[in-house]
Amino acid sequence: MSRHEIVRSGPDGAGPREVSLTIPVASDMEIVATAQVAALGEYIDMPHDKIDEVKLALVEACINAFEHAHTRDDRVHLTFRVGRDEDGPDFLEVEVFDQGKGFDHSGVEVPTPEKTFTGGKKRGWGLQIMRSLMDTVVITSGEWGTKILMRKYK
Amino acid sequence: MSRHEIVRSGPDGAGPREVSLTIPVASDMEIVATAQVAALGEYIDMPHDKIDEVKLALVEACINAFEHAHTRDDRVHLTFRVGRDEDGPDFLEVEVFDQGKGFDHSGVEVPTPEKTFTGGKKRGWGLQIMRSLMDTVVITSGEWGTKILMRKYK
Amino acid sequence: MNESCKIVVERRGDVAIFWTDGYINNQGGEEIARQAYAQLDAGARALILNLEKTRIVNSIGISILIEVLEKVMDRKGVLAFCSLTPTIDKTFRIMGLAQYASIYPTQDQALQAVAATG
Amino acid sequence: MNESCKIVVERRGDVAIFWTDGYINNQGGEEIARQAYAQLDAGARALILNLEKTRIVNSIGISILIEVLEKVMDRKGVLAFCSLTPTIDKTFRIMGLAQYASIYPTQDQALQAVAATG
Ligand SMILES: Nc1ncnc2c1ncn2[C@@H]1O[C@H](COP(=O)(O)OP(=O)(O)O)[C@@H](O)[C@H]1O
Ligand SMILES: Nc1ncnc2c1ncn2[C@@H]1O[C@H](COP(=O)(O)OP(=O)(O)O)[C@@H](O)[C@H]1O
Repeated sequence: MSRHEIVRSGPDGAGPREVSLTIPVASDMEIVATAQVAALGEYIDMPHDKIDEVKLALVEACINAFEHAHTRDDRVHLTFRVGRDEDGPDFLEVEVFDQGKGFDHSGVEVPTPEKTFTGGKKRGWGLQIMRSLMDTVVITSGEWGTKILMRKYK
Repeated sequence: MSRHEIVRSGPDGAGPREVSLTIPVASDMEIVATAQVAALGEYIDMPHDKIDEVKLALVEACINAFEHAHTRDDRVHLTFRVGRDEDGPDFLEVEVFDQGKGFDHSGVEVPTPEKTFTGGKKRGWGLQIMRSLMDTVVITSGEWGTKILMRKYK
Repeated sequence: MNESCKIVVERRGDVAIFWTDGYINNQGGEEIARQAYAQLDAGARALILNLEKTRIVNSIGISILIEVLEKVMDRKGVLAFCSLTPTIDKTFRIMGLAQYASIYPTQDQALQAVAATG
Repeated sequence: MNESCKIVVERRGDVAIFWTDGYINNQGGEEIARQAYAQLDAGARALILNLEKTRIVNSIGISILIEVLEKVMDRKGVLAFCSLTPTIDKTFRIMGLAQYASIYPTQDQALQAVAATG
């Protein structure tokens, strides 16, 4: 241990890192939250284009919680984790949890460019964007609210 | 309300904003936390040099909690608030809370450049730096831990 | 609060160039739409959106850009994008915006292509 | 993990220039100290620390820089800093580092001043 070592306890240098962030349901707070993606992405040396993809996926999950969830606590709870699968590359994981009304994601219509252009239904792309930009997306939802767990490898 | 307005509930556009962040006691997590200062500082258009000052004050408070507090939960709990005094300028407030052993800050010796250079005691500048860089610093501490509440006007 | 997108518009003949700066969400998208329709009403034939200084466009912002694109096509105009980040480019492709609007790496290339349609 | 400070050193005659990149904490400070002592041992008379790419130096980092400064002064050498952000400059003044080391706005000015002492 070096003479100026300051960290006395907690996970060791190579261990998992988890940071949790709670934001209010309010405009632009999703952008404030993306700062944490940038910080942790840089922490694991994730390429900037991938960091941008995680940021957009987070933005989409947050604005869904803002717009659709009708949260009981007027907040959205985010957890960010960096870690590594055995022998695998580092990953950045983002969990977006709202205490809202929940929804049945299997019942959500999958959007297509054709419906978007000729059908007049322009919205409905948030979940699709998350799935396209992240390596894994797991949605759990119920009366307790909604949890979106997304992971991207560096 | 505009047609695409998405925020249904929560504080209104001009209201206070509070974001809370929990970080593990682990090296470099204080830097990850500074990302939130940058994001909220930019949100209120705080000049970049002032944002840097708040970042360093936050870093000092975090490394104190990492090094001295011996926290029971291996975590440091941060709360960031942006707001405005009546008729006053916007401010950014940072609260650093650890569930550690606490300390008597009135008993902490005030450092001077002379003692630092001739006296051989190089450390002991953290609290002084916070007080110099922030507009207000309030320390409360006890057996429950320590809370540092710091504010800077933009 | 400076998260909101700033827009600068310059008219060059019948082409209007839009430079955006910042996050394009519902408000940013609507502001672009408002200014785009004003340019069309003022006789612009082609619109170029230079997104060089925008790093995030959310899906609501894109849905509004798609509305703008449809209006421009209704009027037999042209809408082109340039200087997209890889992530914005990818999202435009996912949502199909890239199938109906042209995307160019640089503003010069967009200007040349748009002039050729005039 | 890339929060840690990178250091590049270049020797020009009896002057060693250090460029730091990133956060200077205990580890970054110790790495600077290690390389500074190596330069002194290898005959360097003056050290210039260019902090242009460093935005944060914490108080532990500064306390180590003060140790380096004392060692340099013991050996009748010169230590100069340049290209500090306003916040780093302010912190160096608070802790008194500015009273014992010279701080210059640019590397050229630091080089000139250091040459004049040689
Ligand atoms: N956090 C959430 N809480 C409740 N309902 C949600 C949530 N996220 C998504 N939904 C539902 O899923 C639908 C599809 O969401 P999405 O794909 O993001 O498109 P959009 O938000 O544009 O409708 C929404 O219209 C909404 O009904
Ligand atoms: N969060 C904390 N918990 C317990 N003790 C603390 C805390 N913060 C500061 N202290 C005490 O106050 C002293 C002065 O702190 P500071 O001015 O930051 O200098 P330094 O950390 O270099 O000693 C520390 O040495 C420590 O004893």
